[in-house]
Amino acid sequence: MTSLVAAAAPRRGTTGWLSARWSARRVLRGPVAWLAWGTLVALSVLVLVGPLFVTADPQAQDSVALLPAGTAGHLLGTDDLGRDVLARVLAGGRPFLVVCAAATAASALIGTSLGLLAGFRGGWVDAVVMRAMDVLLAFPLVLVAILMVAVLGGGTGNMIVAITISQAPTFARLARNLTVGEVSRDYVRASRCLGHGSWHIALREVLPNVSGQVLVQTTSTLAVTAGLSSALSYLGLGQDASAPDWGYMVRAGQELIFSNPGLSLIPALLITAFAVAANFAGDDLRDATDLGRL
Amino acid sequence: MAGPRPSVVEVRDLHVDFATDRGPVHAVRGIDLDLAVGQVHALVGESGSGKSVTGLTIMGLTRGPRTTVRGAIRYGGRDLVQADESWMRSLRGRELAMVFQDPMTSLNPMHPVGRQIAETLQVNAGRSRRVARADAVELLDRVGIREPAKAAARYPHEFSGGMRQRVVIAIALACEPAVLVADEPTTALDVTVQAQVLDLMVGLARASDTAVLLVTHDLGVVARYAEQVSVMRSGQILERGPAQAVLGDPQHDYTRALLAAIPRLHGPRRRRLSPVATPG
Amino acid sequence: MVTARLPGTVADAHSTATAAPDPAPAPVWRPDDEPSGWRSWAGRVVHHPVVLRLAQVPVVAFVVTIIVFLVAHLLPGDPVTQLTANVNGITPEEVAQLTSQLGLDAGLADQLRSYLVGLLHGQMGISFYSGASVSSMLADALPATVELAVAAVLLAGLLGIVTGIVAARTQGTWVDHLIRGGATIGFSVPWFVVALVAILVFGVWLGWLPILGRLPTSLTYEPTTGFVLVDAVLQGRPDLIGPWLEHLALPALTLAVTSAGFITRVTRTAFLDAQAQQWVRTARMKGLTESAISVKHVLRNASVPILTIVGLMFGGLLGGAVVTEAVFSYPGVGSLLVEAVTRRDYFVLQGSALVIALMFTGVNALVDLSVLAVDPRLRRG
Amino acid sequence: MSTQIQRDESGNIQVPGTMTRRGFMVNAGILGLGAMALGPFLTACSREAATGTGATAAALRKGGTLTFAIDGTNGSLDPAAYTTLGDWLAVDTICSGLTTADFATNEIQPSLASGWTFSADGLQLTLQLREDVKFHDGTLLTSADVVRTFNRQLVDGDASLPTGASRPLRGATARNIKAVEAVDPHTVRLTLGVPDLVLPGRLSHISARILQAAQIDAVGAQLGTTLIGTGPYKLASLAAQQSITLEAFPDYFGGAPALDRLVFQQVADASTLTAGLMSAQVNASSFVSHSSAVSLKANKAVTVYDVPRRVNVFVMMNVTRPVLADLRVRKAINLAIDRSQICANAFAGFADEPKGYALGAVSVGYDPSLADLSSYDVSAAKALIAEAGATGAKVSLIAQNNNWYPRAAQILEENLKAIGLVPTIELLDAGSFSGRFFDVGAHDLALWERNGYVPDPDEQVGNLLSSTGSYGSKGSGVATLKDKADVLAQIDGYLRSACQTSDDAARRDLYTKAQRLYAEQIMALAMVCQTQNIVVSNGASRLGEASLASQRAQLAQAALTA
Repeated sequence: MTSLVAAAAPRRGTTGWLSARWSARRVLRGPVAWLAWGTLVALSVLVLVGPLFVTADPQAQDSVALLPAGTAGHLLGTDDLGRDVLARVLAGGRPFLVVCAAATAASALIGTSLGLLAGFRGGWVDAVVMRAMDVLLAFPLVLVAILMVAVLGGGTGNMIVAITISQAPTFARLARNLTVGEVSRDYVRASRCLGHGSWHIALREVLPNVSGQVLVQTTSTLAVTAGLSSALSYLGLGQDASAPDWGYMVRAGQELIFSNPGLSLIPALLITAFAVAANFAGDDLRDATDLGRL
Repeated sequence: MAGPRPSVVEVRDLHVDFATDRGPVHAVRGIDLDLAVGQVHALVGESGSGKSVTGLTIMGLTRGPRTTVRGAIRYGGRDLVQADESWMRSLRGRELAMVFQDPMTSLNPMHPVGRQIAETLQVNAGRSRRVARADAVELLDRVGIREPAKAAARYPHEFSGGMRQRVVIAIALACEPAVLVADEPTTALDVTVQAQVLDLMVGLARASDTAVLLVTHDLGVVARYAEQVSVMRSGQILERGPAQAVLGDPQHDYTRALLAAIPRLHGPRRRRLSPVATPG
Repeated sequence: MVTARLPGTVADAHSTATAAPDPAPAPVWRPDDEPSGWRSWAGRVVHHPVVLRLAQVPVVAFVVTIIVFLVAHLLPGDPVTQLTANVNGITPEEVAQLTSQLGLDAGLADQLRSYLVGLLHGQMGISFYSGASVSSMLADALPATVELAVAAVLLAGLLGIVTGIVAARTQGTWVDHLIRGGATIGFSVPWFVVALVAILVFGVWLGWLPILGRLPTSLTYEPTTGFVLVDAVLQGRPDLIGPWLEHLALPALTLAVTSAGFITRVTRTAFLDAQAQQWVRTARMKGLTESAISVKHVLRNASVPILTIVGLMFGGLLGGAVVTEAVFSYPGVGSLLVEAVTRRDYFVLQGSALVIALMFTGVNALVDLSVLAVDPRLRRG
Repeated sequence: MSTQIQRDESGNIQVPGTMTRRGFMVNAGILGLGAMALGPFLTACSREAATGTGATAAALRKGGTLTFAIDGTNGSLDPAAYTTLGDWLAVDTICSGLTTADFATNEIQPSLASGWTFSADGLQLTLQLREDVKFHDGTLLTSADVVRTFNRQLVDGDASLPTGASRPLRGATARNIKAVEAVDPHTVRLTLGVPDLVLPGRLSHISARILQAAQIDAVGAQLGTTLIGTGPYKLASLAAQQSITLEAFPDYFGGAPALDRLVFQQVADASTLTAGLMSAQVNASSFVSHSSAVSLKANKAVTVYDVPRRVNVFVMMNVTRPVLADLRVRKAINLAIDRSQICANAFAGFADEPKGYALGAVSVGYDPSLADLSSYDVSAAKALIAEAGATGAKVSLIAQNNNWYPRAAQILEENLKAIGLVPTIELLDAGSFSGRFFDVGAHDLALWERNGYVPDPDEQVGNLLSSTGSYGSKGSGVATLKDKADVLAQIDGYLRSACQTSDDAARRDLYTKAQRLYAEQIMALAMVCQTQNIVVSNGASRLGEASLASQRAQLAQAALTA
């Protein structure tokens, strides 16, 4: 039942992520939050520490291929070139996490700052920036992907650029709409009266209030980039064939989905687990910064 | 103006507790209260004394999984605390009405003002859309808004704070309710507008014999409008009685301390006001 | 005596629509000089911001075309090498002759100018491979993409909004967690794993739904408008509709599952935000039931963010769900673009990129304008 | 959810069920159950499909629609322009050629031409036409149609050609036809530049499909959308990016076909094609990926045909690049390739190691004595590299990013590392790949394949080794080797005379000499294996699968099974 207490919760959080009130006690609330943070930590440990324990070389090929799981020395069996799947899954985690983290961070930084600029300055700056974002959004991702591969070569670096190109506009639109909302509020006018310069107001006043929503968008984008990496591999961008990330492994195992489903399914499950955990962790963070509902 | 009047609402030994993740909060700790026909009963106290919660509880708006309400609120021969939600819903708007503190957020920004008034007439007075719309314009005129026909089509963000509170009052008194709970109706307004709005509200209420519970922390407002007053602190009523008696000759030292905290126009300029000592 | 708060400026939350937010505070409301009712609403909306916003659509599409033209010609490899890949012992003169025949020997600037001039006259060039005109190829591919986009958005919208509201109404309970978990899984699973599972479960294992193409091969269908539903009515062919829906089911389902999650999240947050407003209490004070409050009051306020996300998604889908079309061999604009990129079929590539850009920015503009229309606060200025 | 995913004995994923809190259980349940259910279910459903009839007893049924999955269709079927393999299969079915090839026995058989004879000096070929052949519009075939069809591609500036026409007939007939004349309404004479006994075989090529003279002059460039031919099926409708629909032509000179309709449907995705075949929504295809063939073979409802392996897979070396200019380096690379692992893992066993260098076991001129040209000797290769001072040299290998290319490229990467080179693999989309492969300045090593559309050794050895062909000038750049000009001339001589003798034994000796000389003196072509296109059917039979293995369609007898 809707209770008064919920209705009385302040509409706009008074504290941004800078505030000290964001203490750990408020973060880990409820079983789902524990599971989410636990999975993220587990995956990071798996990826960073795992390879040390597994002796098999992820790139060592063997003429006898596609061994089923559990055979001697190959806990998860071998792939279509006789390489140890467990070693590849562990080795595949790092590039995948790097791509997701870097692309999400880059999109968030570039997109949010552009959005702040557009929302804050308004006028033709706003129109130009927003339409530039439209151009980026309307630009077919497949063309970007193939251009990257053909001209600059594949690899994680270009994957990060391609994903950033596709995700930054989302942040820009969000940040711009929020900033336009904030600019019309009294506290911005008040700080103008105090003689603060535009940049001071943007960074010290507007950004903290915008950052809560941006944080939520960041975790959703983390999930999107997780899915995008296999889509880009489908379009041919993930070219580090021999030292792949999870996204490429999902794509490479696709043709054997009927005979050896594990080759595609295991990386796909890990990607999904990562994405779901990232999202729930994001929700938990947002609630902790007192922007969310009880 | 004083003298016994039949009481419309009798509140007996009312307790309201909220369960929060930092332990239970006892907002109201056993109060008794009577509202008489056509009379203004002021409930005064500092913020956090539980006066607003009392008002909301009378309206039945403090129901929910985390709140427990004990005691009795008798109105129309039934105890509102025990009444089920559908009965309370039938009363709200028709016999029980409320005006809130912050006019800026009390109206739905997406609907024109006229439609929001007409809605309560349609729901509670069973009037057709067309009739309700016409009555809404007439109500806007009665609450003192110029060009009511044009104003009815306009949206809340196009009105000043004072104007919006007039609309909220129009909504509340549309069906001439028996009881009006006004929760600090003018605190958010500036002084000049405050007097006009209060005169309007109390005038309309008295005209329709409505019993008014006026929740406020402003003793000046109490002096000017209230017949009865109850002084409330941390969930309990310390003193009750006719307004002139309580203000003129306060029995309880907390009431005296409250009165002493008011700056005087004449009298020494530089004197510090004595702070009101609140218990731990 | 009265604890006067810092007097808040008179409510002048004047509009900050996409047009320049005028920093000078708007004057206090003056009842006499502004018309009210339907005429004023129409007058304000057709006013300045609309024209400005719609004018930006062709500009963006034009910029996209220029960039696509440059990128396409930047890619290594050209159509002539592909056309002659299988011709053994082709002499350089023959290659040069074919290159000039296709007009690729001219400088980039000339080719761009002639392409743009052609566009102004409505010619989008021809495919080097089939000689068919680009506009006719697009006329075939567009209806398929629009049908898929509409079906996917309806499915995703319905699924997303309903689950979003339920999650908001049951906030904090296990239902809320389940829905949010499901939504997150929806848009986190690598999309073509969803497609594969859909193909396996419904196509291979249960055999209920077709997994290929737009219509069964045993049916002859001569498009008049290209929209199967419309043609079925025009040509009096009700037998087309059943198979058409069957073929549309799996691709639309895959797209809906992977995008409904977003709508669920946005709806839930928007609903919770709207429900926490004070005016909801006023509505309750009027004695309205909870569901009446949700429908009449809360939904309208929550509609702005929902409209934005659904609009963005529809725009994206109109761009041709490239990969879903490839997996289900669904002949939309997306697969046309991918084939054209692989074959360096420049005119087809540029034509489809232009159409995708136009549709995408067009839908975005419509979303911005409908937000303007829905929220009265944004209308002025 | 613990990260250690176990598998049971049959390879199915086991997710440990440590379910604790209610919220956690609900979410993990979805993931856990999903994983546990999906693994075995996927393998199970690939074993016996829910639908599909037993294909063992091939009882045939009259009529019906056969759906044949192809890679793509551009919506234009014109023998004078190459668009997609799928489009060319349709051209093969709609039209007939003067001759046709039996891809199982390598023999060239009569088709529209009932017989042919060479003149004494071998410079003229006279063909007699059948007199009972009808076009799809009922008109009779005459020599005028043949002459107009040939001149349309051979004579420059013919108005009836579409803009993108690359006129493949000139390449297919080695630019050797000087004139085409009609002796009488049913006799045609071709005049050649140099004698070429392989010409009748070359006339079975897709670009030599006979069109109707009336339609050429009436419709010209638009002919691709309303193609009229003499084949078993006539063109009913065309939809670019979707399908090509053909209907039976009862008056076909080879007898009325069994099917009512034959539809070539575009199916771009490999796993969707496999699922389509399992669920019988696709009746046949020759575009199945090698790795999918393994799971299709395990499915009782599906038939995976055993067909001749004529497709050559090779690594072409660009001799103009400094790192590959040294013959010893090129020979070392040839010795370094682990062909057995590539055949087993990249092609899932559907390939043979090259015992006869550029000619497979099924081909005329196959000589197993050339097996030593493709031996695998890492230590010898390493020594040669060291001797040439190329240890640690950087070399790039380009390949396409679809089908079997990435797997083969990754094996080659390890093989090159093993002999001391530093390889970088570039997997490119088709457009970028052909752009860089046919540009002698833009690649070092290139992984490529050659599919001969006519089962004659000249289509493989003649093409790959001759210095005048497009591979010689652009792919390997051997034409630029000044110091080897005499060797190249000697090889070209062998290849030319091999086409001027009809005695198979003599042809084999000439090809063996040419290949051994090339391998020992030039070695710009490291043969990897001979593979096939995977031909699969479900609910269909008599598909002429031997020809489909080389992407040629002979579907006149095709029928659905009961």
